[in-house]
Formats: sequence, structure tokens, C-alpha cells
Amino acid sequence: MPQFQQIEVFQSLIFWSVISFAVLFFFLKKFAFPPILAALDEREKKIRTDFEESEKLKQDVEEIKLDLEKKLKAAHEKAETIVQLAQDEAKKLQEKTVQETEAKVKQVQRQSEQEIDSSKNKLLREIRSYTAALTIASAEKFLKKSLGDADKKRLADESIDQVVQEFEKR
Amino acid sequence: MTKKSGLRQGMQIAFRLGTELTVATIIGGLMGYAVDNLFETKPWGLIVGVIFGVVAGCLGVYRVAMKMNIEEED
Amino acid sequence: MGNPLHHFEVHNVIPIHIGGLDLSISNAVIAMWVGLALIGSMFVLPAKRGLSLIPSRLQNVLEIALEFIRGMVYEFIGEEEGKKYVPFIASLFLFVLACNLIGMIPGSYTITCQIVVTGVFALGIFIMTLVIGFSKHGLHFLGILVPPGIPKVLIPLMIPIEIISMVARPVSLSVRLFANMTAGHTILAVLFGLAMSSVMIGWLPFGFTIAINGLEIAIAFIQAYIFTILTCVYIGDVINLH
Amino acid sequence: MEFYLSALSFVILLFFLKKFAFPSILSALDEREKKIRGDIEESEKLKQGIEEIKVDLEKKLKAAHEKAETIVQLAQDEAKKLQEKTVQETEAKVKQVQRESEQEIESSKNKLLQEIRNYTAALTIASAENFLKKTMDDTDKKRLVDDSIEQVIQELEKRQRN
Repeated sequence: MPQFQQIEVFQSLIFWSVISFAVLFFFLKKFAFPPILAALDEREKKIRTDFEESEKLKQDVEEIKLDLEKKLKAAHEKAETIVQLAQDEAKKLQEKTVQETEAKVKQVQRQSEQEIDSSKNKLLREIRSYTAALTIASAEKFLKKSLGDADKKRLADESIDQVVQEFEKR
Repeated sequence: MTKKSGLRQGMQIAFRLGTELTVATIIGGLMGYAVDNLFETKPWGLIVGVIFGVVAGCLGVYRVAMKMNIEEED
Repeated sequence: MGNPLHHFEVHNVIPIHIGGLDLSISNAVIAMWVGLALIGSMFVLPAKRGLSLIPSRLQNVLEIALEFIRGMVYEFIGEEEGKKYVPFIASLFLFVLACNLIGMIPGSYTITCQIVVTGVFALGIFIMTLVIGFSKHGLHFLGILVPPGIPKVLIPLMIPIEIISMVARPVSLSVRLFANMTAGHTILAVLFGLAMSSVMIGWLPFGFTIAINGLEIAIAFIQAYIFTILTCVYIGDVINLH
Repeated sequence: MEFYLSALSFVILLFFLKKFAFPSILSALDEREKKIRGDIEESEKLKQGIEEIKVDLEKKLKAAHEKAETIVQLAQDEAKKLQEKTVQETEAKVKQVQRESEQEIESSKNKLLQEIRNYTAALTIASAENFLKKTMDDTDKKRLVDDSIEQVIQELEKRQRN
């Protein structure tokens, strides 16, 4: 076999094959492998990041959905609260106003009653004095004679007092 | 751990076993022969060397077989 | 009928002698250069021209090759440790493949049929594994000679055995490649010899040569693959002790 | 001679390869390219689709914001209306109460007046009676009787005439 017998060419074969391999290794390592491996990695990364971003976006979407629901629910609740509050306030206001009015009215009533009472006494007194004159006058008219002396006046007063006392006794 | 490929594992085992057993025997014999020449212990060096070579080859086979067993258990 | 082995002979084309060394450029070296130039430009030119996200056919080939080799390295060495060996392993694969394939062309030369060439590469890889082993594990690397869990009495026996099996690796690595490539070419040479010996019945061996040629292309790939895969296994073994 | 034979063999092999192996290799390459393109497009489409959904949802969120504002606005309007209505009702009620009380006062006034009138009448009559009892003498009594007889006669005459 020449591979074992041609010893004189071994040196050059070893030398050139090692050198050639070194040169190939240098060129490939320097110029070919990095960009090709980078391209592989980049593609893989791109697909992966796209998927990851999609996942993130999905989460965002879920969050937005939740947010949306929450917002609407909150708005509904708020609206309900507002209406409820308004109702309550209106009711309270109404009650207060009515109460106030009633109190006022009662006071007015009381006042007017007092007024009436006081005017009643005054009236009664006035009437009493008036009645004396009236009694004498009517009696004069009845008896067709003058009763104008002081004695008669005293009598009239007395009789009136009697009657008033009787009235008050009743 | 990277995913094991059945093809690769099979290839490396198949191609290793055949030659490494033989080569180990030959190397054992050569080493024994060298010892014989050095210390004039003919023919014991050669005999022991061949036995060692066979054992080394068998050990390789045994190790690969153990590896296969472990992988099967996984 | 000529000697089927005579075409393995190397002919110097450009004699170069430097200080007692014969560094002549032979037909084997020129064939190797052609193969390396082809495969190198196939990789370097597209990479220099710029790669696209969606690969063209050629870029696809390059990517498949590198993905394949990277997967192999990651599997046997490990992803973190293996990263820095990818360029070396890939270059080794492409070198062996280019040498194997260029030898298929009639009239060219298969430099991997030379045991000294495969031997120097296997030896280089062997030394490399030792360097990696010692630089990574220091003196603990010697533990590779002592299998774990072995009785102390057997240690003196185990050390020569382990040395033999360690040395067997590069030897078998180089012999396998050399033997496979040589065998294919020898069979082809024998068949051509047969085909020439008789023009009438020569068509049968000639037909065989076509089939063997096809088989040889497959073997060129498989042997390059085996050479690199075992390199990965050996490097992986010294990086991940036991 | 051997070289020509091997060259011929190699060329025939290349021809076979070109005919049988190349198409499948090329289709495998195209397949890979298609797969990569598909992967990239798919991931981009997925991303884009979700981005669109997000934009859409953000628009919806804005709309929901506005809707929420409208809802609150509506509620406020309703509350205002309700309050106004309540105020009106209250005013009406107050007025009614006031009217009622006025009526009551009026009626009690009238009652008082009536009372006073009755009192006055009773008092006058009673006091006059009393007074008369005390002041009348016999001549007066006689004259009164005469007067009343005369009156009765006059009455009778009047009736007869009638």
C-alpha cells in the first residue's frame, strides 16, 4: 500500500493538510460561521420574541377587558349611588321642610289662638261696658222713660255683674 | 440538557464499538510487544498486552452498553 | 490489469524543499485545496454578501449544516461548554467532507486515504482532549484513568487498561476514516480493472462502479459525520468526566 | 483508459443524482424555506392580530369611558329632576298645610265672633231683664200691661181687617 510505503511524501502531506485546515478554520470562523449562526439565532429570537410579545399583548388585552368591565360596573354603581343619594337627600329635605312648615304653622296657630284669646277677653270687657249702656238704653226705650241718673247707672252695672257672674259660674 | 437524538447516539455507538474493540486489542498487543523488546520478557508482555487490550475493548463495550441502559430508563 | 492500489500513490507537482524538509505540493494537496476552496467559498461568500431572514436555497444548505453540527456539539459536549467548539467541529466536518468528496471526481485525489493525514488529525484531537482535560480539571483529570467505584486492589490493573482504551480512540478514529475511504476507492479501482479486462462482459462491473460511486458519496458524508461526532464524544468525555 | 471509464461512471452517477436525488433535496430546501417563512409569518400575524384586538379594545375602553360618563351624567340629571320634583311637591305640601292652618285660624276666628255675638246677645238680654226687674215700678208695670193689651188688640184688629 503506497499510504504506508511512500514515506517521503508524509512530511508534505502532514504539513499542507494541517496548514490548509488551519486556514480553512480561520476563514470559516472569521467570516462564515458568526453571521450564519447569528442568522439562525436571530430568526429563532424573532419568532420567539414575536410569540412572547403576543403573549404579553394577550395579557394586556385581558387587563383592558377587565378594566373595561370594571369601569362600566363602577359607572353603573356610581350612577345608582348618585340617584340613591339624590333620593335620600330629597326625602330628607322634604321631611325637614314639612316638619319646619308644620312647626311654623303650629306656632302661627298658637300665636293666632293667643291673639284670639287675648282679643276675646278684651272684646268681652269692651262688650261688658258697652252692654251697660245698651241695657240702660234698651230699658229706657222699653219703659219709655229716662233712667239717666247715677243711681240707675249703678243698678245697671250691678245687674250686669250679676249676670256675668252667673255666666262665669256656668 | 440538550435533547438526545437517537440517530446520533446510535451512530456513535455503532461505529465506535466495531473498531475500538479491535484497535484496543492491537494496541494492547503492540504495547506488550514493546515491553517484551525492552525487558526481554518474551512472550509474557505480548500475552498480557493482548489480554489488557481485549479487556479495554470489552470495558468500552460495557460502558457504552451501560449508557444505553441508562438512556432507556429515562 | 494494473495494481488497484497504484492510484493511491502521491506525485509531487511543485517540489519545495525548505531546510531539509520536503514540503512539495503534490496532486493530493492540490485536490485538497480545490475541495477546501469550493467549500470555503460556499460558506464565506454568502455570509459576506449578507444573509436574509428568509433563507435562499444556498443559505438553507449552510444553515442546515451548521444547525446539524451545532446540535451534535450541544448534545455531546453540552450547550454552554460546547458553544466555543462549534467553529472547530464545523471546520473539521467541512474539511473531512470536502476532502472525501473532492476525491470522488475522477483523476483527483482523496487525501483522507492517507493514514498520515487522518492520523495527524486524530493525534491533534487526542492532544487537544488532553489539554482540555488538564486545563479544565487540573490533576483531577488523571482520575479518568481510574473508573469510579473500583476496588483499590484493581487500580494498578485498571490504569494500563484505561490507557489502552484512551489510546485506542485516536487510533481507531484515524484508521476508520482512512480504511473506509481507501476501501471504497480500492473497490472502484478493482471494478474498473475488471471492466477494462473484457469489453463484452465489462458492462456488469461498470454498472457496479456507478452504484459504488453513489455509495461512496454517501460514505464520504457518513465518514465525515462519524469523524466529527466521535471528536465531539471524546471532547465531551474529557469535559464531563465520567 | 481507466480514467475515461471512471469519468464516464462519475458522469452517469451525476446524471442519476440530478434526476433522482436533486429534486427531493431541492424540495426539502424549499420546504425548510417555506416552514421558516410560515413560522415568521405566523408569529407576525399572531402578533399583529393581537395588536389589532388590543387597539380595538382600547377604542372600546375609550367608548366605555365615555359611556360611563354618560351614565353618571344621566344619573346626575335624574337626581336633579328628582330633587326638583321633590322641591315642588314639598312646596305644594307646605302651601296646603299653610292653607289648612289659615282656614283653621279663620274658622276659629269665626267661631270666636259667633261666640261673642251669642254671649253679647245673652248678656244683653239677661242684664236687661235683671235691670228691668230692679228698676221697674208699679206705674211702669201697669203701663206695660196696658201697652201690651193695646198691642194685642191692635194685632187682633189688624188680623180682622186682614
